[in-house]
Amino acid sequence: MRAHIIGGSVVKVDRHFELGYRDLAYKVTKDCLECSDVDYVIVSSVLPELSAHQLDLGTHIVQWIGKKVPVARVESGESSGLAAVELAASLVASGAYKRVMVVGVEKVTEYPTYTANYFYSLTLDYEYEVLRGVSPPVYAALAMKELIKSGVRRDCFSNWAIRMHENAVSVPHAMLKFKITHESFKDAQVLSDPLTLYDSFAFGDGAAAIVVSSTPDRNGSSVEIVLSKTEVGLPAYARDNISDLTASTKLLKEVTNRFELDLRKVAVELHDSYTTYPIAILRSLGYMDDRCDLDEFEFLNTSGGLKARGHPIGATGIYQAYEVFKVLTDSLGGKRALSEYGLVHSMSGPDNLSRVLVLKR
Amino acid sequence: MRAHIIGGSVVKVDRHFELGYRDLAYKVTKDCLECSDVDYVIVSSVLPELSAHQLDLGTHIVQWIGKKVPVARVESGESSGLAAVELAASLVASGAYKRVMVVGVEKVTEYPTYTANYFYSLTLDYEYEVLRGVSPPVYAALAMKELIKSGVRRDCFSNWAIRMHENAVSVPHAMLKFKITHESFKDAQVLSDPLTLYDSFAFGDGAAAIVVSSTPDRNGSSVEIVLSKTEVGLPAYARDNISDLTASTKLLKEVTNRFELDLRKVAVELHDSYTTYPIAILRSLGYMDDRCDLDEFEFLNTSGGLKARGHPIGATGIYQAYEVFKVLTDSLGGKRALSEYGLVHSMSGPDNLSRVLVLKR
Amino acid sequence: MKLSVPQFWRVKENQYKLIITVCGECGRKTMFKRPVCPHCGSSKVEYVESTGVGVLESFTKVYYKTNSSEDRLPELVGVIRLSEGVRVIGEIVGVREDELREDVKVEAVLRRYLSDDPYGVIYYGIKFKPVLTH
Amino acid sequence: MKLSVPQFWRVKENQYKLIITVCGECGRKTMFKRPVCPHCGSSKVEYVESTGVGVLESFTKVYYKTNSSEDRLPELVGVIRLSEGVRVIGEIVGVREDELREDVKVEAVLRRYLSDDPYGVIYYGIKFKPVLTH
Ligand SMILES: [Zn+2]
Ligand SMILES: [Zn+2]
Repeated sequence: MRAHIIGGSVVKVDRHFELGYRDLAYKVTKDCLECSDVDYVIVSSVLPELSAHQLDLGTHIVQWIGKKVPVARVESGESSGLAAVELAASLVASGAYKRVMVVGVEKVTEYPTYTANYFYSLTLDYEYEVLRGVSPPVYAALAMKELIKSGVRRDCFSNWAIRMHENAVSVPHAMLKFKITHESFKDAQVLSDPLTLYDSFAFGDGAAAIVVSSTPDRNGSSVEIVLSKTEVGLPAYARDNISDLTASTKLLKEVTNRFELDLRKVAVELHDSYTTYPIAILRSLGYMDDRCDLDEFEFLNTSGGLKARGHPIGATGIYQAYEVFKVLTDSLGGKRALSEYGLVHSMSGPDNLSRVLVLKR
Repeated sequence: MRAHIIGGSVVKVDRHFELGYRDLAYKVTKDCLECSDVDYVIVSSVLPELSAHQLDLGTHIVQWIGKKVPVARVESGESSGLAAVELAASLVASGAYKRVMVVGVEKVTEYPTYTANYFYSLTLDYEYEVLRGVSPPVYAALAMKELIKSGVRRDCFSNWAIRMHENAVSVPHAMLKFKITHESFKDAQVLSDPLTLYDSFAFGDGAAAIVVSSTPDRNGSSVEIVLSKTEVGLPAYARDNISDLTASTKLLKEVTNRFELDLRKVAVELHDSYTTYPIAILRSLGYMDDRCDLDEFEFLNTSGGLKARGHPIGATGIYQAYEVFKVLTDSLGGKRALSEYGLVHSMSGPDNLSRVLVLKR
Repeated sequence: MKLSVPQFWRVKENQYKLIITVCGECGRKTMFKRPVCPHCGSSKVEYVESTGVGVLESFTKVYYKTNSSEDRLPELVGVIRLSEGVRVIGEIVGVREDELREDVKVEAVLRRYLSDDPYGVIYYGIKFKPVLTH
Repeated sequence: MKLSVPQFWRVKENQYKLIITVCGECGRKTMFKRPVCPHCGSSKVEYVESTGVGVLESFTKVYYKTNSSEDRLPELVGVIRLSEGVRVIGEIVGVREDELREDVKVEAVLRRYLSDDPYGVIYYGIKFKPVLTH
């Protein structure tokens, strides 16, 4: 596609009590050199009306940060970020605009955690899931139980979390920059058994910006958006197995085949809201044996993933795109991929809808 | 642009107590022939999280109505609909997709009117306007007072409302299909003096769908999306005059000049949330003398406008686009324009941000 | 968060009963009365009401605290295979959490879902309880 | 709708005081402490606190009922030209609605904006009242 990521910036995922939606958006765009000269803004954000009583956040952001260019806000649950990137890419590929800034921004710490949990649960079907006592960790727990019954060891999921925390230690913008061990899981708070807090993403406020341009950067430090693809899954209750993440698996199989990519080698950010999901996906794709060894994966969630970098819902996809861009063109947490391609994977709920972005150096 | 509106469908704007977001979306797409074969869906909706506790509405809609294609939801306050149409046009113009269905859907009658009023007020700046007692009719009233001070007669605004009700009588999907007179204003409920309920848009649930295609319809019954343009205005409190709708005026001046259009002749749908605004705009553009005669305008808000067709917030822009498409290619309320061009105008709040869409037969 | 009366009223058939959508095209059954088969996209669908009897295939004890669940944690949420062959997710009630086992027979019962605190409407819907077998 | 404490806390300076942003580029003044001049986009801005005295340029009597305004309708909302030259919108209090006139002198006072019903925090901010001149 005639669309390139030429730059961007991120704010540390954290409890930013002192910064609101507009402050975070201002902070991240001020620090982004390429953001100074854009002709369209897409804001990716999921919770502004629930957590900040604000509709039309896009307009209020451009007025506040002084970018008097067209703006639209995109919300597609947890996959909002990649939806925004796709729309930005089409705006420049169509020839209508030259440089689109995509800003992901989210406040999740405005209210007590149980309220943030409630807001997050509304990504599920309110009428037929939430009202019946189903919340995101319930599906992640039931899927984990299925996988355990089919032979996956509980340790397997812990491996994922341990690796994510390890990765995050050297990533400046990651939220949880400390290591954990298998021991940590022993006393971990249970969310929905057997799923614990250590199997869950970290909730933090955040803002990330990238600039999508119709032309590559002159210095070669840009990546092309080669493909953006989406699949709709079945509601989890309508599947034969809750752990069948068919949309994600189909997408990743398709792009790895088409571009001849090995997930052990390329820069990839997988959507790991709960440890269950990346393990289920890598297993379906044939990357997992019973040992669930992750050592061979060189650039797998270099950021620490949703698990340890954190999951500022509507901003997460923009963080992921920025991170793969950095790993491919510069470095992130001291790592630089030599591979040509990079992948970003995002998922709404338990694979209700999934998106994949293919980036090329 | 290589983007054409080739068809669509609308539901009557009304109190649809028996239909939720998904039901309305299903109803409108079922009745739309061209909607059967699309490869992307954009949902334009402003209130799902506030009025129906639902995030990621786009995904839940495509799962429910059985369209397993990529989806994204757009929210840009009252201008959401035109933002969605612009993004749809860029998706097909970029070559990435062939046929994008844009569905505008809104439920405003889930709660008592004062709650709907509160939700609607959140399109303004919550922190610096809503918390200070400012709501949309306050600005419309203050702007009306300014215009009256500058010489516009109170009757002038009533003229607009009377004409809109007249237009709506013969439009099947309009909400308020009855005539009003200058007498009606005498006992009208005051919202914010001198602004009355008769100066305000009608609040109704609604759903509208259009199909944006990379190729025109074979039978010639399609319109090209020639241009989509956006301007950001100043917050109303920061203007010299609240009635200075500089973004809207600039856009409309630009497109009427560029395409040599006379608003008295072409099919145009103006954003008339309150009677103040279209009068202010037409006055700035030089179309209004002191008599405020609207008789010369042949295809001005043929639908009855937000005033009488109704204003299902996130769906309104799609209704407008559908209506201009119908007036240009077929007929609406028995009227068919012979002009080549048609215009749609949409505004977030009191000209916080405005958009214009130019359609060509 | 206040619930809207019209919203609940609209979906009450699916909350008070276990309606199954049966596809006339692909033959698959899916939970809830819905206009389109989510498996194949066909709108050639018919509806069957479940007897409400089934087997508990799996369950989880939920400690995840949300606004709406504050008072009743831990909750038991399970996957039930109804006798009509279709699966449904629901809360399991009427059993001590340490006594619940997989593969027990369960039946649908009407229980409270949510109430509009503190003076509001109470919404009821289907939950499941183990059937006692002596 | 419950207010969030951090959200109000963050903007309290702009609610308790009348801070004006003065642009170092275009020279224009705009209400509220903000990082960028909305007129020209410059971030070369400075802040001035208003004395809180001004003239009521225009006002409207508001009957529009929203969740947050239920108890106090009609409200008077006006446009005030502060002595520093900048305009601000605010509620007018301390005057009978039929006695309020344009062009009266007003001054800023601290009043209740909203409270988290029924037991919540109360949020205060600037409103305006006519200055009595004998
Ligand atoms: Zn089927
Ligand atoms: Zn300036």
